Amino acid sequence: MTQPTVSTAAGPRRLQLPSLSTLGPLIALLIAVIVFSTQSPRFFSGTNFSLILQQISYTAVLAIGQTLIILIAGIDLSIGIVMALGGLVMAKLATESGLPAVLAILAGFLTTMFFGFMNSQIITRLRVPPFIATLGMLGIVTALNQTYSGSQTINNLPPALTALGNTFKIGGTAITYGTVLMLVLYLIAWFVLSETAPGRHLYAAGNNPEAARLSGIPINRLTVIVYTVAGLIYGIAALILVARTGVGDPNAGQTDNLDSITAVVLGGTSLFGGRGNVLGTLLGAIIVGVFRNGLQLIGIPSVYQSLITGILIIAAVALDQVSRRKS
Amino acid sequence: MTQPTVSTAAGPRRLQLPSLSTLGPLIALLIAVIVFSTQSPRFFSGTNFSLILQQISYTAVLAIGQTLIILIAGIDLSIGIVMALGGLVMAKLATESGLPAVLAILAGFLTTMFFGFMNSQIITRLRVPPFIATLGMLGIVTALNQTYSGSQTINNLPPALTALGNTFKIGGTAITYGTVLMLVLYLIAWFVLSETAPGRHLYAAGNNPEAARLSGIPINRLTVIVYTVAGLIYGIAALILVARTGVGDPNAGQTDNLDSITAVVLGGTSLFGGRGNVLGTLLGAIIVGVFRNGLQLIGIPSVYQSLITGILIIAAVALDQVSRRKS
Amino acid sequence: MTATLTPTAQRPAPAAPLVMEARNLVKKYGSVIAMNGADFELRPGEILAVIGDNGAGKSSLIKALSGATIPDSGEIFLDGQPVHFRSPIDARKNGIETVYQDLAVAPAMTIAENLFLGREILRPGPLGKLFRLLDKKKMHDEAVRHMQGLQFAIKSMKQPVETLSGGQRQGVAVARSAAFARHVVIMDEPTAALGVREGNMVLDLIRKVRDSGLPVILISHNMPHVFEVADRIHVHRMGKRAAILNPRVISMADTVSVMTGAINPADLSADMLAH
Amino acid sequence: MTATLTPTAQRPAPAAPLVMEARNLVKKYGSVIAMNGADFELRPGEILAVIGDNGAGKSSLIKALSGATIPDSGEIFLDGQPVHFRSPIDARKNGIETVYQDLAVAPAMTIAENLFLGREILRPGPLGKLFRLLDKKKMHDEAVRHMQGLQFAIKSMKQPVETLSGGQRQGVAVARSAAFARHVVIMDEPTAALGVREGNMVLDLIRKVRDSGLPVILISHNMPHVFEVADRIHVHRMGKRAAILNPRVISMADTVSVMTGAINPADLSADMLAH
Amino acid sequence: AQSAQPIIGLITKTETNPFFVKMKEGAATAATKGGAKLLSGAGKSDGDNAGQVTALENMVAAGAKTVLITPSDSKAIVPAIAKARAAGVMVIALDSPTEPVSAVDALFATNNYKAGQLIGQYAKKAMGSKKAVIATLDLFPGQPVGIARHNGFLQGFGTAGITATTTAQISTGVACAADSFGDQAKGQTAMENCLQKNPDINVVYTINEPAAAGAYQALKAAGKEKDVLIVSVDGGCAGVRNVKAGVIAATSQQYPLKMASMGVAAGITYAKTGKKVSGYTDTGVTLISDKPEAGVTSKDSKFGLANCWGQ
Ligand SMILES: Nc1ncnc2c1ncn2[C@@H]1O[C@H](COP(=O)(O)OP(=O)(O)OP(=O)(O)O)[C@@H](O)[C@H]1O
Ligand SMILES: Nc1ncnc2c1ncn2[C@@H]1O[C@H](COP(=O)(O)OP(=O)(O)OP(=O)(O)O)[C@@H](O)[C@H]1O
Ligand SMILES: [Mg+2]
Ligand SMILES: [Mg+2]
Repeated sequence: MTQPTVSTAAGPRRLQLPSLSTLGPLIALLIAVIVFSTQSPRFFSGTNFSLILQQISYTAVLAIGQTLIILIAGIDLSIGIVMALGGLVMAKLATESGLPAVLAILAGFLTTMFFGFMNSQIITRLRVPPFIATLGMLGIVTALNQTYSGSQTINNLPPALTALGNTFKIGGTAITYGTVLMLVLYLIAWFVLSETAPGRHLYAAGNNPEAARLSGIPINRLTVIVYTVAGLIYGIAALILVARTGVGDPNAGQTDNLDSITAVVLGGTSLFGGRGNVLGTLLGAIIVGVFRNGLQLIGIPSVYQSLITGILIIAAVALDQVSRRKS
Repeated sequence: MTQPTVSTAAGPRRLQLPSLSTLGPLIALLIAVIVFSTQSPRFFSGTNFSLILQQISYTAVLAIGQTLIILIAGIDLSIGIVMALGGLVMAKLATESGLPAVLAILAGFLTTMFFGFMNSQIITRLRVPPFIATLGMLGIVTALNQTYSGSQTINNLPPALTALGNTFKIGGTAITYGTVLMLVLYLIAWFVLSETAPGRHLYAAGNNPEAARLSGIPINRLTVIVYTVAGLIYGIAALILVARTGVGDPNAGQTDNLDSITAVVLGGTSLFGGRGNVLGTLLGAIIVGVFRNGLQLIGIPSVYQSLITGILIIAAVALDQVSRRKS
Repeated sequence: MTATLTPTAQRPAPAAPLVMEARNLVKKYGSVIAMNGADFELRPGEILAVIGDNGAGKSSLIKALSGATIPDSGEIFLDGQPVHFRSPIDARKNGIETVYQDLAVAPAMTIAENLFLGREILRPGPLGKLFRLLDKKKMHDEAVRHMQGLQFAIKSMKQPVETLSGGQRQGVAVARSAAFARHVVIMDEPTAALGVREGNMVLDLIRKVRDSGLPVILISHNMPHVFEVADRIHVHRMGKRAAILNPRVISMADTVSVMTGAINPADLSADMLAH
Repeated sequence: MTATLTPTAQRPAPAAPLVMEARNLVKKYGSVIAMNGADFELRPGEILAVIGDNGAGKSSLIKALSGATIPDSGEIFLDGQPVHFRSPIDARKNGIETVYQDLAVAPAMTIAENLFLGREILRPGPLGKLFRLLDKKKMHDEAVRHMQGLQFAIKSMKQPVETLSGGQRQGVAVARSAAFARHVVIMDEPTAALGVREGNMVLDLIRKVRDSGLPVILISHNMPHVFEVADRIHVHRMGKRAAILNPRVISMADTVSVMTGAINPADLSADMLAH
Repeated sequence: AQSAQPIIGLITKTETNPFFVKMKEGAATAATKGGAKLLSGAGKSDGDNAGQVTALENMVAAGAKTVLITPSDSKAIVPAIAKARAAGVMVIALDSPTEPVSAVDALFATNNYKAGQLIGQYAKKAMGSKKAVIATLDLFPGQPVGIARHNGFLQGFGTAGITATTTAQISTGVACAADSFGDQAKGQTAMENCLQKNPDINVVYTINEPAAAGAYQALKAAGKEKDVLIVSVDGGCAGVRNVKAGVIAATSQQYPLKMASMGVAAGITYAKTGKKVSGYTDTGVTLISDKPEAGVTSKDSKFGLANCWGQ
């Protein structure tokens, strides 16, 4: 109703903040932090928070890629295993093949990008649904990992490969470069998604693929780009993981499929594509990390940790719905 | 273009056969059977096929529940663990508490139905997306399983609990009652989905929830029914599993989340809801079972089994697309 | 005591109690006010046209009347009784059938299935009652019958709705509401996508429904259509009712002027207004 | 040698080469034949109306012309050159803009975003060229400008399209095509959901586009609208072109008769036909 | 036509855990040498009993006369084994026993409880009179192997009331118990959180050597690697190298290759002579440490490397 002409009053806010859909999880996070702080004197400290960020760093980076993919209504079940392979390639080339660390890292990135690209080819050319395409890739890469590594963990990495695990201090709190890289990647992803044309195309492709196609958005090309960029992101996650653990591990990342999707959905992104926010994903990853850390710190036996985490995750999202119905 | 009036020539076919979307997997299955038969003399036999059906039986039954849920655009990640709990309840009550087997089984059914019902309540009342609701439930039930069982497997079950594992012979091939029950459940599910009003409502609710709501379909009630019925189906799966393995196992079903979803998607049902066919799911489950059995029989090392299975799954669905583009 | 005669032209007693009535409906979406104190009255056996600019709040009004949205405030009466529809199911239980503007159809399902969505024909006897078994043959035949009346070039009732042309899809939605209403039929722009011939068929259908005794609420931007069938015209403007016009007296041009705000309804002669 | 004069009324030389031409397009969906040897001609700077019954194959025709579907057989020419559009991107690269009947919009995205979907305004300089950074302010301002021309009661360009009324949504799609066309504008029932005032605005817009030199293909069921703006009328029937009519000569009633098959075009007088 | 070549099946808990991968390689080598055909299968994850049952059935269907299995669930696998044995197949448990042990023809295994005990005793001695603050990085809830090693460790360390048959995981005297899933990255996270919970931790028991490596990584980041004693189980080459490097103070070495080759040999014998093996053969567990403690028998890392599995 209102005025019959277009209002220009509300000029465009230049940068959009995370949508309301992450309000609930945010509140849940705050409540959890308060509870944990009262229950354990060691929870509320810069060192512990820095630790939590380190712990979630590689999963959170993976979840950036998963967010991009889910935004275009896809899904990636090969995310953890591809990361593991990337880390293996870096570690093996840098040690056994004696390649300079930079080249080894590059080769790792190329590897993960290659498998992201392959996923996209299976999806766009063979028209296999992403779930099946990436599930198949999970099986394939699992076998590659084991044969390539001989199921052996690779130790004694050159310092360049673990540089992201080094720390610097801010007010007495040691922070790893890996953590910083993760945060920077989130900022970049958020910026690209909300401020660039390809970012918006991604939303359109997930929201209404047919409309996007008719609007001249090259859906297939976009899909290829998204999965390949996601592959690059997995490579970065691999580097962070390798730096954090100091090894190349063929068995790494096995729980990261579910973990990364959890972070995405917890952050308010729709599994049906087109709606969501990558900063929400970061929040989702942090929530999981805080729950895990806090529950351990206050000494909950591990059996009950899964119980309480389950309840908290549901509560976080339910809270969101309650708060939204009120507004 | 054609006639300007409604053609009545093509009367309604009374029973719809599985749609074209399962043609590719069907072809893939046939090819696989032929290849395995030439590679192993023991593959192509009634006994082996009966074995495969036994092996997939409980996962295939679970996948019926998963199909119903995915058809209404939901998902269930608690499927395996709820089944495990159901089996535990049956086993524990029938042995330690000395309850008559029938009552123990009933209690198991009630348990799995209860958790299905709880899932639906979280989804409809708290408006938590199914992924999060059932992920939370997974954590909760995992803890319940461990505490209830003291992490102990329960042996020495009374014969009534394992009756479904007994066999009868058809032309020399021993078939378990569990297998028959699975096939019967598929027929029932297929019949209900295609021939009854609630079945069609389910498709409508997944295809266009808003239209379904406006058409007077009680979406929430339907959701509650679907998850609760799925719960009952998990209970039946639990009974089949218990009969097959002869134990109540708190760690059972851990891979069944992914396995059941794989069967559903492989069978041509859309993860976005509203499109698909439950007989396709059976086909999906059989394909996975045949691949596993055949690869093991022809002596492929287990590392390569995952590789080949990955390729085959992709190929099965890709074939479908190719065949469809041709037609 | 002396009986004072009220001139009937001034304040005519309604011929019959109102079938539907709404008072002061309000619905806000954030800062957008979709309904701003909307009133509404529907008489028995009439075709009431609801017209108004785009975004005037017509669809919002009928969504409130059909239970599809719950207004923030205001009252709705059915046959003089206050009702509180919490969902379309409530309205439908009261015999109110609606064609929604954005065509509430399930694209992957067939025409026959869409026609009977939510009220499938069940097999006679316990098979239907207990097991809710569909009578597919009957549904198909009925679907053919309903659609034949509207003469769309539809090949088979088993075509998924997503393969239909825009007009054909609208035909499905219209056929549906007409077939099932028991009390009130609400149609939100039922002829928008229809061709000339098909549009006339639907107007015929609307008249038939009216003649069978059911009142029809017709939302339309098509003035010729409105003037062809409407008994009264409810003009909606900026979220509320601006006037009720008598199409037998007022001209199409004046009606459009009222609708767009060029003419103040207060300036119209009394006979142009309906009550 | 003796020059023989051909009567111009009989076989007029086209004023200019055709902008778009299609010959014998066929498209089948299983047993449904959506196009059955359809021909099509568009002249420079004209408004060509395409009319026909529901399901006649109009949308199928323009989808083929705009690259949205690939016909099974037949040829399409743009400025006399054969073209093979594999996707809407190809057509758009050739300056062809289309409003699709089912409004190709992304519901969760804002009006401004939808207006510029697929051709966002980028920041000047390397920020835009290299990083494809959006110029959100400019997009917003442009969006306001485009939409203001059509006078919909839209509050903010940042409203998601899914919250708009049916007519407002259509307005977004129309504004979009008009703003970006460089060669041909195709509109599939652009005024179907529009009010009287808004419909007239869109007709004005169509005329403005034509006057700027671009030909417009207008599919519409609204005969008054067609007769108000069309230079020629292409009648589609049962999957092919049945006739091309001259709206300055033929009556609306006869046009409808041709469309519905009541009159055989061969029986029309020559001046009623356009070429 | 059946060739005379004996078919032997090997079913491991998972196909990716290096311990089982090595076991499989050992079996493959032994099979090739003995002219047997090896079929292999595995559960999808640790604890996937149903996957093992399926694999077992498939091996029998494939004509295997001997099946070697590392039971994921000591009790749950028993009925399936009984079925296989009833069909004339010799079933040998490797690495972990079934419950009851008599469910299989023979058991070639390490005693996980004993492996835990050894490092518990070692840790007790190494700590001497210093007050021990213990963290345990376990497998995950309800895993029998994890419970056996954990309880064995505590018993060896001196916690009262634990026996080899205790089925629940005891946490008396443990400052922080966390699950590592036997995974290095998760072990590291668990250790970090434990340190955060109690910075005084000075003894760390880990379920396996990858978890130990993770724990070390966390300790190093906290600057505590010198002050904390890490003990572990497995004896993989990577683990022994970590013993040598001082990362792990002591580890209980197992011999998966030995289990596998013994199993295959028994299978070949059975195929040729029809004679089954029986009973429990302890393939042995050896405490490996470069800082021996008096009263606890141990071998040095040189011995460990000479006998380790993996690379
Ligand atoms: N869910 C919603 N969220 C926000 N605004 C809404 C929503 N639904 C409707 N509106 C707004 O309410 C106003 C009235 O919309 P409504 O659909 O009732 O108009 P209408 O009269 O039916 O228009 P039309 O003739 O175009 O169909 C519009 O400005 C619209 O943008
Ligand atoms: N994807 C499809 N699959 C099957 N049939 C289709 C498909 N698309 C269109 N058709 C059929 O082709 C015919 C022509 O459809 P089209 O949309 O071109 O008609 P139209 O002239 O635009 O009609 P309207 O005026 O109702 O929009 C219809 O009978 C329709 O059912
Ligand atoms: Mg409307
Ligand atoms: Mg059309």
